[in-house]
Amino acid sequence: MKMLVALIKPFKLEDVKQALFEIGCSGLTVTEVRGVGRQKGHTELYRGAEYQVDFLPKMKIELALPDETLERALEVVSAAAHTGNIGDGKIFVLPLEHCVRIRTGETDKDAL
Amino acid sequence: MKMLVALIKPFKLEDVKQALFEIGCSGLTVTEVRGVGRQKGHTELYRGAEYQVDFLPKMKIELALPDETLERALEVVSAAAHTGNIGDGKIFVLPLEHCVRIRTGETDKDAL
Amino acid sequence: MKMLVALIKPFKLEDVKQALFEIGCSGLTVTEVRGVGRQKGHTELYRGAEYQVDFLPKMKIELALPDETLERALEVVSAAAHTGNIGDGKIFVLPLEHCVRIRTGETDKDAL
Amino acid sequence: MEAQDLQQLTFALDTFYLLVCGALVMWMAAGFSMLEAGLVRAKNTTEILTKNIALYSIACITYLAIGYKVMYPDPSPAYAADANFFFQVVFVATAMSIVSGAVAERMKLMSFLVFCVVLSAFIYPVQGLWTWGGGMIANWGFVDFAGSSIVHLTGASAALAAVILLGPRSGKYLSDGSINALPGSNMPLAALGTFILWFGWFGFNGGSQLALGSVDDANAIARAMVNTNTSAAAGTIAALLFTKLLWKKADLTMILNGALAGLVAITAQPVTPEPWQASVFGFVAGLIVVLSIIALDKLHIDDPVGAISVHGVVGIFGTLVVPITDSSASFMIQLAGVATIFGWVFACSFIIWTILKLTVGIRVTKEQEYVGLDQVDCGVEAYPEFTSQK
Amino acid sequence: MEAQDLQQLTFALDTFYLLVCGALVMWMAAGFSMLEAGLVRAKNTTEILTKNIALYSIACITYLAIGYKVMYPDPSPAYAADANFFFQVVFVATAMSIVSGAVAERMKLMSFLVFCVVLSAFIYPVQGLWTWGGGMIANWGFVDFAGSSIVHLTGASAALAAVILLGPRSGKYLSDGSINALPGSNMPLAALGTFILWFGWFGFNGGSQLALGSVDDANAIARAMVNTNTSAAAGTIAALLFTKLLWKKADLTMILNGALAGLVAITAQPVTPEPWQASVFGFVAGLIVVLSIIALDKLHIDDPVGAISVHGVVGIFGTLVVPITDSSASFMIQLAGVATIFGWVFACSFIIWTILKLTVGIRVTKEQEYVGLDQVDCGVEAYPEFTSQK
Amino acid sequence: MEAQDLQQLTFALDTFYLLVCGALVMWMAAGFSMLEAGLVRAKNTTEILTKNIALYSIACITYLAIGYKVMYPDPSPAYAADANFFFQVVFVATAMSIVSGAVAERMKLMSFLVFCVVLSAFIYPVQGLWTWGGGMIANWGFVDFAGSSIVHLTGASAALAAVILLGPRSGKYLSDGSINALPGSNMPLAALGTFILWFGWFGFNGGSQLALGSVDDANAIARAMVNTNTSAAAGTIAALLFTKLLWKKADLTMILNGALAGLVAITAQPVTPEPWQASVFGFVAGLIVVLSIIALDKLHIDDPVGAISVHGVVGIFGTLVVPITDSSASFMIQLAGVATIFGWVFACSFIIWTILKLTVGIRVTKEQEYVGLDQVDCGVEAYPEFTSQK
Ligand SMILES: Nc1ncnc2c1ncn2[C@@H]1O[C@H](COP(=O)(O)OP(=O)(O)O)[C@@H](O)[C@H]1O
Ligand SMILES: Nc1ncnc2c1ncn2[C@@H]1O[C@H](COP(=O)(O)OP(=O)(O)O)[C@@H](O)[C@H]1O
Ligand SMILES: Nc1ncnc2c1ncn2[C@@H]1O[C@H](COP(=O)(O)OP(=O)(O)O)[C@@H](O)[C@H]1O
Repeated sequence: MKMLVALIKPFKLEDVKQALFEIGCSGLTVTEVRGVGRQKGHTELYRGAEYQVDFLPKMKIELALPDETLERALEVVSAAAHTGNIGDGKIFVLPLEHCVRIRTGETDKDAL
Repeated sequence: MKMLVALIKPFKLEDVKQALFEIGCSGLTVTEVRGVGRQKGHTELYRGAEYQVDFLPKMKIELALPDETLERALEVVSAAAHTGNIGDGKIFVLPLEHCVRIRTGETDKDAL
Repeated sequence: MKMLVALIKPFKLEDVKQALFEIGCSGLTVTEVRGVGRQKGHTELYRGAEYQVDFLPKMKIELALPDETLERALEVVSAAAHTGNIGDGKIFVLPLEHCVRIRTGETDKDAL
Repeated sequence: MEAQDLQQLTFALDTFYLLVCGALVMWMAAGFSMLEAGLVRAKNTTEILTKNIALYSIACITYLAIGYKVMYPDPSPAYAADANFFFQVVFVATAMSIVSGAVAERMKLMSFLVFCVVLSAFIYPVQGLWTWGGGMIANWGFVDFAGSSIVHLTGASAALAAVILLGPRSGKYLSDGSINALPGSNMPLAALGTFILWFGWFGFNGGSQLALGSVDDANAIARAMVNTNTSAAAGTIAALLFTKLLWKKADLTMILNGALAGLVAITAQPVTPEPWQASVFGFVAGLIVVLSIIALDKLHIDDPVGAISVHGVVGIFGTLVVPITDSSASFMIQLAGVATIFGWVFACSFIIWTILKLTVGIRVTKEQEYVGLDQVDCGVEAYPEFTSQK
Repeated sequence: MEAQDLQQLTFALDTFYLLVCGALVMWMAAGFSMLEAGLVRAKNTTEILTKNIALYSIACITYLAIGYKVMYPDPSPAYAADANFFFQVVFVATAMSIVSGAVAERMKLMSFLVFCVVLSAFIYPVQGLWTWGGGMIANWGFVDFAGSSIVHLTGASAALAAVILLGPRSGKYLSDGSINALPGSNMPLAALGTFILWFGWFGFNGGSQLALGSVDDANAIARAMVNTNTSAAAGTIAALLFTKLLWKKADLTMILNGALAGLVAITAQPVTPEPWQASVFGFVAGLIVVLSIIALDKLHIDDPVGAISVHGVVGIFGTLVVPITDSSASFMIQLAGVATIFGWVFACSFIIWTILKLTVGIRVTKEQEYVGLDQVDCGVEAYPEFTSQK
Repeated sequence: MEAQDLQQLTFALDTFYLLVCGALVMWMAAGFSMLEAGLVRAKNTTEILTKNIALYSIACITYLAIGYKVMYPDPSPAYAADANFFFQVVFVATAMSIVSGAVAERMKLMSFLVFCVVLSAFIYPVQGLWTWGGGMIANWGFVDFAGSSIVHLTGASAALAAVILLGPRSGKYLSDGSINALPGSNMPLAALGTFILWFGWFGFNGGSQLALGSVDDANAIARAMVNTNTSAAAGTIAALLFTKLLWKKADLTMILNGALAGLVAITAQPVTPEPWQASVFGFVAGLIVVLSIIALDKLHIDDPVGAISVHGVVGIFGTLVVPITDSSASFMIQLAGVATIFGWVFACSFIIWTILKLTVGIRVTKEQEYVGLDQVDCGVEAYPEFTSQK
């Protein structure tokens, strides 16, 4: 199993979710995060003092999935989150050793 | 070492924390997240327009722990977070390679 | 590749970011989290009822990086986040299998 | 001709005075709304706002249709009849506003609004008939200038009956008997609400002289306003010092309650005390209210905003101290008046709430309470973009 | 000598009355600001606050310099001339405030403020000259006591022209034609704004009698205030019941619109109705406003705060029902007046907005709309510490 | 008999007028609270609310007990004595409110409140005795109608002394000398506060005529209110245009300061200017305040809300321009008055603050400043459910 972690532009969240559900994912978790990277922040101004806002709002999607779905998931997330502009984000894949569904006690692939 | 990641119902947080501390965990990290899954969201209404709130509030607990505690931790989290209703959440286990306590520079198991 | 996850005191964020950029990191992701650990919380008081606030605000930094930078990154994060007081936080290192830059489709080291 | 013009002018001035004061009392509805919205948790904020604007509206219409005629079968003021109604109608809304805070975060909106109709049409006007309407309690010689008992205790008595039947919010009192804090979500709103009430109270007490056009009346009104301000200030200071001594913290919400306690305490008789006496009354009220809130919490009577203590306990206090400065009042009669008003309102309210409880129900389910009344009764969050789950 | 003193006193009383009422109407500017700030998303909040305080200021200065002279070429009040100006100037600001809510979240700040100059200097005063200024519409026998049409419909007509040229907020209407909710960010502010408006409206309608110093005037003012309150209360209740029946939820923002609809409806003639009639008018207005908001949404006319429905549709309703209680008015003339005012204001506004659109532009870019007007026009967030990205 | 009745009515009207104006000035306390609560960071919000309601209360009680007798040894108004006190007492609270904003986010609550006692009992009343009390400065011919200097400069001078001794908030000025923005947490509250102050100012300036019952008085009051409104509007526009030109952004907090600057500037003499002159004074005040805030920041004098610039710098400006429209005033005497008031208040304040600093201390620790005053002094967060760590 893998843990897919995607950092995307916030307004792409709905599209990405849709795309993942279409290929059969049934659950995911989202966190509001802030990112720095190549995308430039912007300057705000308060009472004459300028200040730089480097950290830009991003959405982090965490999705546990069986190995065989990974390829497809990477594809659809990449496609759905793509705008072509800097700051589109990244997808990371981490190994996932074990999984439990709390309600039923099912484990691993049954629990996804 | 393992990184245990649990997604639970927010109002179970205190119980889960309690349970983990009882089996000897001394630290953990909590994030407010939103999840989609089998649990249905609800409909809100604003000036006559209905809209679906799919993303439900969940709490994410991250807990680094030595391999030998894993079994026990999975048990108590499962027990403490359990309500039997849909949406109780999931526990994921990821491999953890290395750990540092910033204050002292201790590493790995000593740092947990 | 590795995924470095650091939990630090919020007011150290700027320093840590600075330090990481100096050693060549070009992106990272930050989440506001709350942590329990050895650091004590504080008591608040509302209309005569005391209550304990156990969860303390922390910042979580997630940073994907190539293996060769890991050593250096651990050092600078440790140094920049250090105050010597309890609650300075932890750094975790997880294995990272794969990485994609959404904008360009580059993968792995090219995508960092 | 001259004399007649003069009379016209006096009529006009009195009318205008009553209208300005009435408008200020209407404005108190905003004060209650903000105070209560600040002291509940975010998930119940939209509902409490809805409740407040709805109760004000329902009280106004019901009192117009029924209550006013019950309370004043034959009003004949020396100024515009509509001005008289206007000043009276906003008072019943105040009484009802008091209830709303005490039952916050767990009562069904619609049951509350049904009660509002009964209170405005019947419970409040009947005791109002006995007192300001010139009925039996008035004939005893009971003095309650602007309504420490007639308005505030009335509201608090109805609230007490409701809270007893309703029970505390879940999670407020733990199984080991200890008290759990459920902090209010928005302190600036709570402070704003208190300031609005303080400001509006100048109309409440200042207007209750009901006539302006002579030197004596003008002096009485001016005195009433100075004393109102002084008593509130003293109540604020008392609560500040007391909480600071008790807990080493200046507990803002208690301090706000202290200010309101000062206002309620002086309401029964703001004209006869010297300002220094008003400051003593206010100071004591500020202490009483803190103690009362602590005591009710010990008794597991859960009143999220402190309404029963502020308007009930302090309302009684204010009514009972009238004889100290007003020689026309007697302690025993004040006591009898208080007891009668409390008995009447509490008994009626208890019956109505019980009927509601047994029929449509007065409390939301535990699940609904957990997700919050905003979602349940109103369908929309108060701060959709920035609350977190607590 | 006596008679002269009496005259002086009457002059003083009338002046004071107008000033108090004018100050209350000024306070309505705060009401519009809070209402609108509560109903927009967090990212547009600083901008709408800026817009509101700026439009009030610009309207005041422009009307002082130009508009007042256009509207009242020769004012000669029986009280202080400055009091007359004071009471008039706050009305034009009200009209302009109405526009600001309807175009929220997508219009360029500076283009809006340019339009504000034209409305205050020219569009509003010209129709004001025809009506309150004693011009042609007044001569027909048109009755609009405090401005259901002259102020509120005027604002709404200018708003409608703007909204048509501006288009809806992006994301409001989906490609399949369905309506997407863009919930307001702060319900307590929206409720506070409504309460402020309600309170301020006592000055708006109460002051429009323009004289206080006789029994008849005093009675008229008192009646106006009772009816204002009653109509608003009835509008609130109507919207509450209607949304509860329709959607099983007490929709707070609709209820707030219901209260405002009650206020607008009675504004054309608050003196002649009996209070029960006022409650009927208010009730119907509360139903109309909910229906109108739904209908405009169906037509994809995007008005984030419901200003066009509240002030325009209900403003027309209020003006047309005047003959029911006021025998001096006739339905046909009311209709003619409404049509003339709407035609004039809509046409002029449409032209001005079109010129602005073709020159400096009236709408921010899609990208700017996405990041929010606060960042674009003001450079600072409204709640920098607690908003999340939505 | 007639004449006497007429006198009674005049007495009543004057009393009522003073009471209404006094209530409006009391309401300004809410304005300062909201303005300051909006401009501090979330973690200091509960404390600043506590400070504001406490300072108002302490000022009222202290002035009642001591200050009033110092300032007016022998008041004999032609209207209710209590009305006179009422109108005076709210002014000292205003002066003290000014201090509270400037020292926000770093001062110990209790030290601040001790200073409040001294200012209300002694510092303010003594200069008040010299001016409005009929003392030496008044005898020179100094004109300060409603207190540009007597109230506003007084508050600002005490604030300046405090800020110098207190130092800037940590993190405000970086080691390289650059200025770091510490954005206020809640813009709608800041805007609301400004609107409340604007509204309340009609009482502040309108009431300072102190008599209403003649044509001349009524005209003077009406003029004062028009000018107050006009000057504020012009100040708003000036700050809007200036910040837009300077930074390409309409800086809301600067615009709010511009409005307040317009209000302060006209306060010294709102009666003699023509409205167009008032708009010029207000406009210039709006420019001055922006420049002054920038300049003080350059000097590393950290005033989170701009109180020293708004009330001090512009207060002086307002006092000095009186002779332009009021031939009874002379520039040199105005200057002498300003200097005396500033010297007296600054010197006394500096001494008191120094004593406090050396004894109980005036500044919280760095650690306490970091966690926020809410936790330190009040024990409760302002927005427990929705702030994030910043
Ligand atoms: N090395 C990294 N580790 C973790 N997150 C990263 C890393 N690099 C980028 N990110 C995340 O991805 C987001 C987008 O990256 P950015 O460099 O701005 O643009 P792009 O994805 O187009 O290269 C960042 O805001 C950050 O949240
Ligand atoms: N594949 C997944 N990857 C990541 N998080 C998941 C996944 N599936 C479910 N979750 C998380 O677990 C929560 C509960 O899942 P859900 O399917 O609603 O109920 P249950 O746990 O009872 O099966 C979700 O809200 C989401 O946060
Ligand atoms: N086992 C753990 N798993 C995950 N996070 C932890 C763990 N232990 C500590 N933390 C995080 O590190 C933070 C600091 O830990 P703490 O024990 O308070 O101090 P120190 O880092 O000085 O030992 C905690 O607030 C928590 O967020």
